[in-house]
Amino acid sequence: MAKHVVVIGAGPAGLETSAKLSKMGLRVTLVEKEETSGGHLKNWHTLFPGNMPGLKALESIKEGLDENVKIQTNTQVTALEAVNDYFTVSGHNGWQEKADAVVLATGFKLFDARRKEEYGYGIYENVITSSDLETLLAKGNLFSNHKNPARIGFVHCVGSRDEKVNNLHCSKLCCITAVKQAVEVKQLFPETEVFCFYMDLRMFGRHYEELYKEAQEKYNIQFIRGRLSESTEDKEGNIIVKVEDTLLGKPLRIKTDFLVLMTGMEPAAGTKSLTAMLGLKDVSDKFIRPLDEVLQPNFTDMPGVFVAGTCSGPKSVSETLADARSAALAVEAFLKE
Amino acid sequence: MTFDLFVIPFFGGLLFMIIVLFLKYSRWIAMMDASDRVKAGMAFFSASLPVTIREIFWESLLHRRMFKKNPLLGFMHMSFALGWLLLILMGNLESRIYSGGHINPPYYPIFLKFFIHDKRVLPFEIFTLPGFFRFTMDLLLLFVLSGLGLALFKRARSKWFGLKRTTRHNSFDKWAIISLWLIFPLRLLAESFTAGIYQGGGFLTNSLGHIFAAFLPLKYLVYPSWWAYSSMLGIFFITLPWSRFMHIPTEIVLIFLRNAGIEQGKYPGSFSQIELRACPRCGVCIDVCQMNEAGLTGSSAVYLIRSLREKQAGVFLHSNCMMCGRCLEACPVGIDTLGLRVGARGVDNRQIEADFTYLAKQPVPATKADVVYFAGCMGHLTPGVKNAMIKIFERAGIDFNFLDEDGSICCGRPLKLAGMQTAASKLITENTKAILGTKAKILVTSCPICYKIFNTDYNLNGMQVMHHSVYIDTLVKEGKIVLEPAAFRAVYHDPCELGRGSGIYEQPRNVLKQIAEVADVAQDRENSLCCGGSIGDLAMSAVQRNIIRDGALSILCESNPDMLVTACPLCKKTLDTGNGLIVKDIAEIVADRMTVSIKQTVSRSLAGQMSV
Amino acid sequence: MERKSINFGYAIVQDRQIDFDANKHEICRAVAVAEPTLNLCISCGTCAATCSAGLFTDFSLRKVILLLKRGETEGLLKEVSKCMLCGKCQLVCPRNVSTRNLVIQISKALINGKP
Amino acid sequence: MRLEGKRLIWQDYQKEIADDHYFYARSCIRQTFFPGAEAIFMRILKEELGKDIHDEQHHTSCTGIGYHSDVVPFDTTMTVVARQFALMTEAGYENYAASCVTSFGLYTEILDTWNHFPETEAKIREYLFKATGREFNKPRNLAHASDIVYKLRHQIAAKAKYKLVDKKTGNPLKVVEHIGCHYSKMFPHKGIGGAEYPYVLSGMIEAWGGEVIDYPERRHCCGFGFRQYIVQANRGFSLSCSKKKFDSMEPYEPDMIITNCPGCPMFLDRWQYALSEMEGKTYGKNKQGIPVFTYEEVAGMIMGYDPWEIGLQVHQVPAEPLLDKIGIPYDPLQKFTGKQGQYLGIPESPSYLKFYADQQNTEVIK
Repeated sequence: MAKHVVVIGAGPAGLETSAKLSKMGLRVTLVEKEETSGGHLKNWHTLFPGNMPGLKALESIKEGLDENVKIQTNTQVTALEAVNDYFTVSGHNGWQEKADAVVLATGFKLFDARRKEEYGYGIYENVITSSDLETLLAKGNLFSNHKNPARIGFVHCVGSRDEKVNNLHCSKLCCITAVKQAVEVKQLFPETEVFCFYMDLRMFGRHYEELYKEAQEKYNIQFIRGRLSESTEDKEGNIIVKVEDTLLGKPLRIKTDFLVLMTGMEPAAGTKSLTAMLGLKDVSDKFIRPLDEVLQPNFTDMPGVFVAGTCSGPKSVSETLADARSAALAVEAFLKE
Repeated sequence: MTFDLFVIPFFGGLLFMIIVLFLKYSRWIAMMDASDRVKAGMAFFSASLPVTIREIFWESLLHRRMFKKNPLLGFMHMSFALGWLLLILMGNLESRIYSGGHINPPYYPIFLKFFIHDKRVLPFEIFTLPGFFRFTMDLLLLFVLSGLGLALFKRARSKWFGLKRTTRHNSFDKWAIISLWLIFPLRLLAESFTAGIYQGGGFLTNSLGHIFAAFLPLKYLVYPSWWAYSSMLGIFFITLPWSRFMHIPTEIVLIFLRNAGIEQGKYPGSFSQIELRACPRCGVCIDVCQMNEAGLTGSSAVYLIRSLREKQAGVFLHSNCMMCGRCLEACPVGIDTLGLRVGARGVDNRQIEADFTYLAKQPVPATKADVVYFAGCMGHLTPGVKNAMIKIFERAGIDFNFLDEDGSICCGRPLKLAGMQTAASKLITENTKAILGTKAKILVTSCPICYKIFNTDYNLNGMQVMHHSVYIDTLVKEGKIVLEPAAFRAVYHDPCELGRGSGIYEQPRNVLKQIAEVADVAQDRENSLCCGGSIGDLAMSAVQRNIIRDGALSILCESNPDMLVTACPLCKKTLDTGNGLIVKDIAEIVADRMTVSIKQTVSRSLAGQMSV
Repeated sequence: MERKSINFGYAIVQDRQIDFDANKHEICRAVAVAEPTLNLCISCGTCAATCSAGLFTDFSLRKVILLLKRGETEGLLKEVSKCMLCGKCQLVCPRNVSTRNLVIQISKALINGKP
Repeated sequence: MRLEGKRLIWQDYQKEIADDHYFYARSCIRQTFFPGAEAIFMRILKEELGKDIHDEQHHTSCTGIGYHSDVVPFDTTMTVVARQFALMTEAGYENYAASCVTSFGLYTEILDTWNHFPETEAKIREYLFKATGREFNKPRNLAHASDIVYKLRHQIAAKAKYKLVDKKTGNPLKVVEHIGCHYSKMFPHKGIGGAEYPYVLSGMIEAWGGEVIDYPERRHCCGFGFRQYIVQANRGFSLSCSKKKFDSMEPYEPDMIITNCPGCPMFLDRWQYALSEMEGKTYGKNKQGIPVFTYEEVAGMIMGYDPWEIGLQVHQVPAEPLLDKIGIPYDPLQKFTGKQGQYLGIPESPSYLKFYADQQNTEVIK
């Protein structure tokens, strides 16, 4: 009988790993705590580059699944034990499976912007997060009660590169997402002035710099180098932004109709709890540290336990999928031994 | 009979034109600087007058430069100018003889055949020179008509005339050219109809008259045809002062003033006004303009000039130009197209003030040397050139001061090209102080832009200014450096400011030929292409510059050379696209290929012995 | 009755803060129309580093562009007047900003923007 | 503004405040600036609410002004504070209540320092013992006096005669609350509601019937900032800070400002006069200014205490329009009389700020 792999987390990483494992002739059980699979991707309007809708990307990923992949939704993994040469994985609802190998694809959670109290998320009506914006874009009712916002600001690095919230790491995708969203807003509201408040612009991917240039050239999006110190609300509900224009060395005060906080990635609750459960090596950012970040990015300290996707650090969807395929190969190699 | 009503359109038009021209020219003369007016007055009595007359004959009548550009184009212009003038002169002579020598009204010779139908009966035609005027006048008319034929043909096949593009004209031009084109065919018809009735014409008009008489009621047509001829002349004269044909009288004035030593001032004045009207809008400048390649077809010199004349010049027109000087080189009238453009920019930028008070104190070099080297701003972006020059100076044993070793004060040429003359002169003052402070005898610069303005706008108390290519050529000739040939084939690119701008073509080639095989380039020397990097342009985008650069590169590399050599840091930077072609400055090649001369060997060994 | 203001020996301190909303942005807009590459600047400072004028005085085109974009136009005309227009910046600009025309257009817009 | 969002944050920033038996340390400057404030606090706690509060006669300055002006070294400061704690211990108290926000911040800082560096605490104990022979226990509970009033706000409301409500319209008064920087900006978890959206004064305003105004420059310092004020040349900066706040709150048309710090009410009040004299600019309706109160004064007002008994006559911005609005009676003739009923003289009237003492009344007093 074919060997059995339990994949924990049915986001893009879990789905892709499962599909590839199944193609390799293995039996797969994909456990998901939520009602449906897809993770954050199912709520994401479009991806960069190419502007493919999140749902469409998700469909393509799911096409790889076949009858060898059993999806167990609504199940929160509560115990994971190594017993001799196999693992037992148990869920909160009594579900239990034996597995020859386990893939952790528990992913990330978005930083809770409320933790940056001074930014006023949850307090000021017109402060939203990048994820809120993506949802509004997907629903097609962006700023529907506010026909022509005069000015919109994007705040980079919210919950990233900030030791005040215990996140030293860079979530790396927020920069390009901010530029992507700024362009999308500008396409919908050409008269709106759009400002990005950034510390560094990390345009590391293919076509990222090009989009940045397009944002400047075609859409006249303004980039102000300075981290948001605090925002306040005025009588009309506008958000007053205070940053230092670090390139001029002067504090700057600017009124925006909406402020979008580019929330970063943090390890998901499941990522943290499974790390603790398995006693995996911990690092300061709480993402799972692979056995070797350069050579063995999908192995962990524990033989038979693998990582795929953003549970081992922030990744774009394309990087996540590549990592998932790499994880599948690692699992196959391990089970052959 | 010496008068008929139909002469009124012609005569009225002629009078009108003369009055308008008189008013216009008087105003410009009045606007001139007093010194220029004196120069102009003196020119009537100086040696420049014969030069002026000769130039008017060669250029305004024979259109020598046009012939050089294209023989067909030259002939077309000559047939109109010379043919028409001869028709007038010959017509006058003819009318004198026929009318017994007394002074005739101006229209009389023009319409002579109307007033004297049958010349065969006149004694001169019978006895003195039988059939002379009949034949000559018909021949001259045919000469002019041949030009007209070519002009019509040019409309359809401009390429045969060496023109890829022709000028787009305004409505005054259209009225003027239609009337001009109709004048001579109508004259032919009027004279032929008259000859058809009275048999008084020459070989052309008589024959045509004979044919027309066979099927046309000539006696009803002859009088209207004279009316039509006169009317066309009238329309032409009335429209002339506002059309491009204003160039006919104005070019003569321009040649006179230019030979009198009058130049474009810092800002547009009456000389510019005259230059603007001396432009025939022939469109020769359009074809040579590389801006076309970048899709910037509307800012060629002819359009700038027309717009300036119509007081409609906008920023687009004057800023979109690399100031490469190709139009200046090509202009058959010799209009200072660059000067006009700089003037227009100056008017546009006149409110911009520069403040260079921060330059107040410049250190004077400590060492005394006969040579002072100025790398120029651009030279600092090509350290290879700078270092090559230092190596060359050292090898040649030249004691020199590196004036801008720690960075340059700009020479002022870029500001000048932007029309900001006052600002430029502030930099010129500062640099002059620094240069003169070195007490050197020769100023060597690596930058053709600096070189150009050092020559034109600096007063350096007789200090010799040399571009490094010229200086190297001198060093080689003097044997101070010896060059070792190498086996490669190079092409040489003439920088605009060095070549067309300063007339330095041969020295860099002389030097290069001692090292490499120098291949020909289809468009070189006066016709060389701009690299596209020009600081003369203000508005072009990088994409457009790249198109121009690639166009120039494709011509330069037609022979597939091993190396592209130039003598300008800006050209070098622009032409080096990183596509594998080696691009070097002449100084860099020289620095690489210097060997020790016998003289140097001897002197060094002597020095060695003495030290022992 | 109008009373004279009292001098207490100190005055209200001018805020260093850029008040973006109070600043006027017409001049920047005019420059962006005249020279659209204004928008391409990424404030890398290469222009200022190579600047011929910057060798002798405190002049930075990067800073001028930023001040213009923030609407901080007071004193800016005096600042741009330091430019020699030599064009070195244009040669080194990684974003192909038409720096020379930009300087001219900024000057013009500032002059035209004067009341 | 979503109040529920703020409430979520307020839940995170609650602290323990002792219920009774307070050792009270007064502020150096409040007794001069707003002499009624501390007296009202004692009176309400003792007389109205029956609390035990010890008004220590022998405590000194905490040295906060000197410490923040860089003229007193930290060791000295800690030793002086240790002496205050010794006085508390000797008096038999465990709950320390500071009247001054800067003192409160400084005590918090020192206790936190000792928590992290026990050897420092040991060293200070030694210093204190060598210098004075005293020993001390650290307070079991440290609170700012405003924390205590916050804790007792509903009890005060229950006994109050008036509410922060416009008598005519029945609408709540619009109240600006201003928290002293040293209250929670250094140690957010030691202040009610934290540093970004402090609740200590908002809670009182809500309980007493007013409506809290949140305006863009709410977080900004009043401008006191010791060094800024103490050096005359820097005073303009202090003034500019206050001006920034006034300009920002002006569109909300506030009826009053409540503060919990010694310096803030002083500067927010007096600078309105300075600004009007320097620039002719006045805030509030009818050039009357925006009255500024300490929270104790406001508590006294709603308890129905005589405005002149609680010291409202020493305010630069007159309190009368607000008293009228709430419906608190006062005798204008008594405003400039001393404790024994003697006439104290009327100050010169400001040029722009409205002055509530007409000639007729003063004649009567004379």
